[in-house]
Amino acid sequence: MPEDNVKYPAEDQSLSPVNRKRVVIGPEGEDILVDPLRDYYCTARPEPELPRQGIIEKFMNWARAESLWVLGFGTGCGSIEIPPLLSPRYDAYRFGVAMRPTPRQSSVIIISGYLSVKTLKRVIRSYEQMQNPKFVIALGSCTINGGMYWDSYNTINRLDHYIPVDVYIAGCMPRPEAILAGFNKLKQRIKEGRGEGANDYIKNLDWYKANQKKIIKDWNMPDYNW
Amino acid sequence: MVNPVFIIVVLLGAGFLLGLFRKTGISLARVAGLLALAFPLYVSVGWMLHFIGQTAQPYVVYTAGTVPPFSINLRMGPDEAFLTAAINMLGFFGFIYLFRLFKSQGVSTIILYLVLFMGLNVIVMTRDIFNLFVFLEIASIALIGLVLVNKGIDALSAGFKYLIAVSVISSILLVGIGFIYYYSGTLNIDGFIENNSLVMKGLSTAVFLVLVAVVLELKAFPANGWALDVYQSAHPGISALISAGTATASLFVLYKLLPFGGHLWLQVAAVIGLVTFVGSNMLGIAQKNANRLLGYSSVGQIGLLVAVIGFSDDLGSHLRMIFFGLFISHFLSKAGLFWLSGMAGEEEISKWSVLRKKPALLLIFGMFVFSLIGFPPFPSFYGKWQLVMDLSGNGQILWIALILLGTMFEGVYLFRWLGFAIKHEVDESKAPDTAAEKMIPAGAFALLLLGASWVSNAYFPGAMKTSFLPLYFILFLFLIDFLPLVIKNTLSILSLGYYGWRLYPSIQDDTLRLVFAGIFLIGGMLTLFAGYSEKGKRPGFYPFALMMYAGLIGLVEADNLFGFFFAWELMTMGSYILIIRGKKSLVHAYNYMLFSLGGALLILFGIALTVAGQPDISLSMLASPAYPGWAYALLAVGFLTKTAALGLHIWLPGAHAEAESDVSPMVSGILLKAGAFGLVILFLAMGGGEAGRHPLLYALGWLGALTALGGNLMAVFQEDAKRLLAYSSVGNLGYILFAFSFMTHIGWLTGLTYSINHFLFKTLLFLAIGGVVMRVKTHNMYEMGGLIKRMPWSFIAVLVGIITLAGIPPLSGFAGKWLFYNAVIAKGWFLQGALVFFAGTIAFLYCFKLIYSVFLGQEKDRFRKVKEAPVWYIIPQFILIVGIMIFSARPEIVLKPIGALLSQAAFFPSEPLAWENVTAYTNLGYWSGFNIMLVIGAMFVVLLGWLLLMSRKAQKVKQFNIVYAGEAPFTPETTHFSHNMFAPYNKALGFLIHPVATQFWLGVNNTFHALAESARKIYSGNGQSYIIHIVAYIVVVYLILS
Amino acid sequence: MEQLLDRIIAGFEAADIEKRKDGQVFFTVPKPKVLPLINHLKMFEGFRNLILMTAVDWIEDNQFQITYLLNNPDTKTDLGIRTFIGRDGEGMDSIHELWGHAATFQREMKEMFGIGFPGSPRVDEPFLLEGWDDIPPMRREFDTKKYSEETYFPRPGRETHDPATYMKQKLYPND
Amino acid sequence: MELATKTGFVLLGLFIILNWGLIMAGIIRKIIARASMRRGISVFQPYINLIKNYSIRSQLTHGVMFYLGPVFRLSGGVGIFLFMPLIHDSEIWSNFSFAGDLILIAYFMFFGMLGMALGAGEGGHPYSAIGISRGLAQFTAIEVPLTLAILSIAFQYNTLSISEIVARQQGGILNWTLFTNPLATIAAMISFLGAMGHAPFNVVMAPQENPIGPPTEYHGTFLGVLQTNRAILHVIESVLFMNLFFGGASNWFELIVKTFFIYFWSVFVGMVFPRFRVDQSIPWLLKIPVLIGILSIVFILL
Repeated sequence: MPEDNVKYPAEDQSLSPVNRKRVVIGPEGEDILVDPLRDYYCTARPEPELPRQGIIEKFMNWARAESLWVLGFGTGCGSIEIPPLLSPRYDAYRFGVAMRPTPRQSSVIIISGYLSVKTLKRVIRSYEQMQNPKFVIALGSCTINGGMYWDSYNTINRLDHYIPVDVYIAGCMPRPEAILAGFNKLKQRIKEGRGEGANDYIKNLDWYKANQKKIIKDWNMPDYNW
Repeated sequence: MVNPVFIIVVLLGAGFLLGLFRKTGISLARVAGLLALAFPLYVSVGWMLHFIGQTAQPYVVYTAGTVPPFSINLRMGPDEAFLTAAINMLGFFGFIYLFRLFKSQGVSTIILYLVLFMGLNVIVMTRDIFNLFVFLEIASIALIGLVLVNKGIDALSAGFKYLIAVSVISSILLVGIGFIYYYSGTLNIDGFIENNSLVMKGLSTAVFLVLVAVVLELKAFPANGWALDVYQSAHPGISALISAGTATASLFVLYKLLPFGGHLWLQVAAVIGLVTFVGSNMLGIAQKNANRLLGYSSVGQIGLLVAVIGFSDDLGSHLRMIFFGLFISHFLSKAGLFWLSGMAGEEEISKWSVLRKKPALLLIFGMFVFSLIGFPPFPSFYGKWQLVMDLSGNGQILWIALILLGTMFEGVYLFRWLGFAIKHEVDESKAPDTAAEKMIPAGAFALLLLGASWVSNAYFPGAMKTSFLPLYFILFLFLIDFLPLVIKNTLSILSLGYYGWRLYPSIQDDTLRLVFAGIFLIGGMLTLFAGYSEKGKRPGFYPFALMMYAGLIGLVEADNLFGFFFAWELMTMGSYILIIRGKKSLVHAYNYMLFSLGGALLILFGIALTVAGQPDISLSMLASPAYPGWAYALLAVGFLTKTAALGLHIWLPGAHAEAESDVSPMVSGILLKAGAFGLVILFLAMGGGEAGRHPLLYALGWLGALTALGGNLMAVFQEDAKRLLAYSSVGNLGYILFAFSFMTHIGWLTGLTYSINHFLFKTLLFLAIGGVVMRVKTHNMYEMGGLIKRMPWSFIAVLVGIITLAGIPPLSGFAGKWLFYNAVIAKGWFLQGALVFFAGTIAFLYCFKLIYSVFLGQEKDRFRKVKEAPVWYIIPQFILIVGIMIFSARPEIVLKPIGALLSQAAFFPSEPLAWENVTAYTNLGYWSGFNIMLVIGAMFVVLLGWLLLMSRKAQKVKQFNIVYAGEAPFTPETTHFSHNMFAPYNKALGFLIHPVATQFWLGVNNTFHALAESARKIYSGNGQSYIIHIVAYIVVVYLILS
Repeated sequence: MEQLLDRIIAGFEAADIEKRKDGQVFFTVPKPKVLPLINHLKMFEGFRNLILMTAVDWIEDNQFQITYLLNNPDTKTDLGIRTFIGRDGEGMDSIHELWGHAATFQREMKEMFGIGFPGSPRVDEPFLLEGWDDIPPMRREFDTKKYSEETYFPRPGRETHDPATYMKQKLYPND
Repeated sequence: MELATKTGFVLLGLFIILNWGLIMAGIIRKIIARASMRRGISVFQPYINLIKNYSIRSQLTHGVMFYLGPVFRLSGGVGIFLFMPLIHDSEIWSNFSFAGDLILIAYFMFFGMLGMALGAGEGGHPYSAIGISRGLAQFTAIEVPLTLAILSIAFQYNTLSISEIVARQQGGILNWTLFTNPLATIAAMISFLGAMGHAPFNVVMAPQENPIGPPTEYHGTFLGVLQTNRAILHVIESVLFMNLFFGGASNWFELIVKTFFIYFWSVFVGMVFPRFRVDQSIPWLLKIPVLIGILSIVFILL
């Protein structure tokens, strides 16, 4: 950050310098107040995108289920089980599963193992940046009840308090076969029209946000990351 | 008519009387002196008017009541009248200038002054050589007395050196006179000139001694160190007298005595004069001291005049006209410049920026400088033109080259100086001395200069007449410069419109000229429109803007080569001043001027080689030049300096980028077309058919292709938005050059389409970017970003501009590309064509960089509140967009008549491009701008509708709502990918744009400066070595002659 | 090695010497001698490499142990230098001037134990924990299980067994 | 009426091309999978992906240009289709090729690229801009051998009209440009590798280095539009090369077979070779392929 010609008002000392309100000097010498959290980010509150009815929604759900694009984001030790999934031995492609490098284009996020508070923040960002409908697969006992880190000062115990989870796959760690089974379970759920986690999240946004903010003490991002 | 002998009587008498009444008080003495000087002025001007317009016999005064050789006779002919009038004018105004000095110096100085002018008058008038010698001595001694007015060791030693040198020269002269008397028995000039054939043998020594003494008196290079020291250390008012006054008298002495030496000595004078002109000006380029610089310039100019006298056999009846043009410019300007030097009170040329505090002084200074170099409408322009034409008529090509070289050197230091005065930072504590007694002479001489210009235009031969109407309007704009901007701007726009309306009937059948006139006039009006958004009065802008446009239109209007060159120089002058107005333009404008001057001199050379002294100077002469190869090559290179071909391009980026926001489109979108028009005129004259396979064209084709590649590649790596556009202009002019050098019908259509397109989109882009730059106050693209939300209209303009630039269908850029392909295949220049095509795809890179870095990407904090560009910028942009749309959809409106013209005028008789409704056919392919637009438009609308249907409720998000690997972007600056955007490209191809051209010109520059710097060391400041110079000079001249 | 140790014992009051294996020795020096010793080792004895710095909380003795592990790549020897400081706000001298990366270790210790290193760059910025507002979690008075239960919504129904007794019950239920 | 018929056939042609593009992508993916001993996706997976993307419920936009980017991109693809004659000697399958010739198509490719570049640019993502700068930089070099090849065959056939070029290649396999001007074909087919964005010229999209390059921010329907364009563009560019170098097609079956093999060429090379960096690929493209292109011109001139 270029520190010359930038002034910080006294308030907001708790925010990191990047997100703090500041006054910069414009080209005509005028003062411009910049509030990063308001000026850089969309502050709109999301609305639930309700499913259509009948056969159209069924058809769409079929397509969504048969084309699962997974965000390549490994949160914990479980992410080591993902690459074999795509190898010739397990070949997840045949189920329509593919990896995408950007949350915008992905419909599935896999929480692969323990989740520290710090990582949770990134998970929330990535999850909110995915488009409706989106699905969450939680891998391993750590995401279910904390697993071997159940009494850690820094690792969450229950993922479903922070983001809605569609499928839990138990184990420490689950093998690729188990993950494939989990994908098939997710497909089944979607085809049954039960993959509405994204809308659940938006409908219960306040509860989720309260849980998230309880453990993320330096909440320095907008309430919803579009 | 008053008898001229009263001049002597009055001056001498006044001197004596003042001596007698030394005690009556200095004030009275000064008035008396002024009155005494007014009298000879009155007399000589009276005689001059008497001789104008009639062939009266010279009036001869016989002293002592007898005829020569028994008495001294004075003659008052037309030449004498004119020269004494000039000298007495100088005497009068010089006296006014020194008015305050006289007060402190006392009466004796006034006496010296009067004696000096008496001496000068007699030197001009006398026909007796001994009398001449005596008055030369009198004038010299008086002058030394005046030099010593300046106290201090410098003046003292300079005066002493001057004294020694003059004594040595006079003793040689005296010996020569002795020989003359011994052999011819007369001291009367007319007498012994008549006799000299009889006693040829013995006289040769006499001739040699007398003439070499006179030449040395004229400060021949390099035996002139003594004079330079005087110029530098004397009071500027005195230096003015030396430079303008004594030099004038001495020149006339040479003129009087030269017939005596016969043809041989004419040649000697020419050689000596030109060596002095070139040598002295070359030494001047490293000089930083204003007075000494003027000294070099004086010596050089006098050298040129000596050479003109030396050429008198070749010039014949034009001699007086040429001499008048060159002499009067030198006389008025040099005296004026010395006076200005006294007013500026600064030795160092970089400190002359103090003149800026008095714009009138700056204006006068500029006039003097331009007149010295020989810019129109000043008399020296006419003189130099006629001199060069006549010399080429006599086959004196080498002399022309030397004259032009010397002029170039002179331009190097004079424009550096002018640039400093206009743009160098100014010392706030100082101010120029603008006392009335100093303003009056300088102002009077400036007015006289204008008058002389008018005289030159009015009385010079018929073909050299140009319409002064635009110049009067420009003068009018100078006079109303104090009015508010709105009035001046409106007047300027209206005048361009009026001129176009007046011009239209005469060129409506000549579509080629119509196209270029349209570019110049419509472009001019549109770009002037943007001027409404300027604040303040914008002093000095409109006269020069109009001067540039007058020049541009003059190019189109010109029907002879003189008019063309006149307009060319006018345009150069105006555009130089426009360019130097930019904040950081000092160096760039200087580069521009040097390249333009060089180009103009080459064009003059080319024209001279074309015309070669024939009376007919119409443009059609270009079709059959006297020296076809050289003339074409010189003209082509001259025009290429303006189109900034590779190697000659280094002035362009800085000049265009640093100019003001609305000047950039003028100089880039419009001014560059002048070079293109020049090439069109040249190529037209060369004709189709056989000349179309001229090897020059082949070379120009390659040059064009390389320019396109180099310009575009350099544009890719710019961070400065305007510099990027400027380099893009280099590249685009490369396309145009390439297309024109095809010399085929379709090649020319391509070239003209490119020219029109380049005008449309480059003016558009420069206006749009200029508007943005005005708001954000920076040129660096990486500092901008995300401005689309603040400046949507500018964004649309830039988008249209780059689509046209890149040649993407359906806009008109594609028309150029399509024609281009057809032309390349028809011509068979595949390799060059592929190179140009490669350049075209490279253009895509900088187009993207321009629009992305400025308008897209991340918005910066500093620019969150910038407003849209001023509406006066937006309006012309959208007019241009409409123009692009029309040209894209209906290109046949323009291209059909041009094609018809090219066929019918038998330039390129075959017409390979046929039109069927809206579709163009060649024997290779076809293209229909209208249909393409229709299809693409319909498709775009349908697809947009489809997407709107599918995602109609998209949430609008802000700049940091991007996926960033789970993180938040740090700041907009670190998230905007713009700086060094094409680094891998640089890694791959950056070696191609190694600044070879810049280094070459730097090398040339350094070489000449080093040469001048070391050659200057011969002027050691030591009086003895100066004497050795003089003696050595005499020996060398003698050895060469024998 | 022995001579080196002798020198260290003589010059820097090293005590409690513990040879772990070939070329690896741990010893304790009093706090004021730590910096001179490390300086000496780096400048004159060829211990150019700081492998790690870490701390141990001896809550019973009311002191922290800080360990520096230095390495001499030429002789392939490691020295573990221990020192003890008080638990209650007593800081330690920073060695970031000797090794830039020491600042990161010190930042971690500041965050995890609350040991101050005055002058160390960025020592107060969060390292692993973003926005931690409790007592530093590696101090042993911090009850991590209680904190976890209060904060992280423990899933009901979880059973916890002591591994020893549980396995004994499973394997030898009759004993 | 005539216009309506024309439009009808054009839309039908577009429909066929789109479907063939999607199926071809599936087949190629299947072949790749089998080559690496996998079962791979279903042949119809591209359809499913497309439907899925069009059925994403939420969208967001970074601004007008972001929104228009995919429209420009699809217009680019469809536009090339519109100006391309598909079947030799068939009035109804010649689309709107009366509006322009080969040069029009060569330049219309820029239309989509520009739109995509601007749209992705407004997304504000630095990776998008990095991808675009790489793509454009590489594209300049890719175009050079292609230009030389086009100049070569335009001079060879003395026409720039694609229909005319196809007509001149009729009458037996030996009349194809492939055999009459092999050097130009080689130069152009190397360009084709670059234009298709497979290895070794795929650093633009390189997912390992920067998430997917230009379309990083595109999702849902926007991505659907881009995928639609991709399907069309791959086929139609293959059609262009088929018309120029491989004798064109006299019926739809021939078109399908030929485009498959032409496209497969790029996939085949992509499977075998690793990836160039931009500063490696540009000098490479400007050396050997350009030399081949120049030789092809020399060859024709002789």
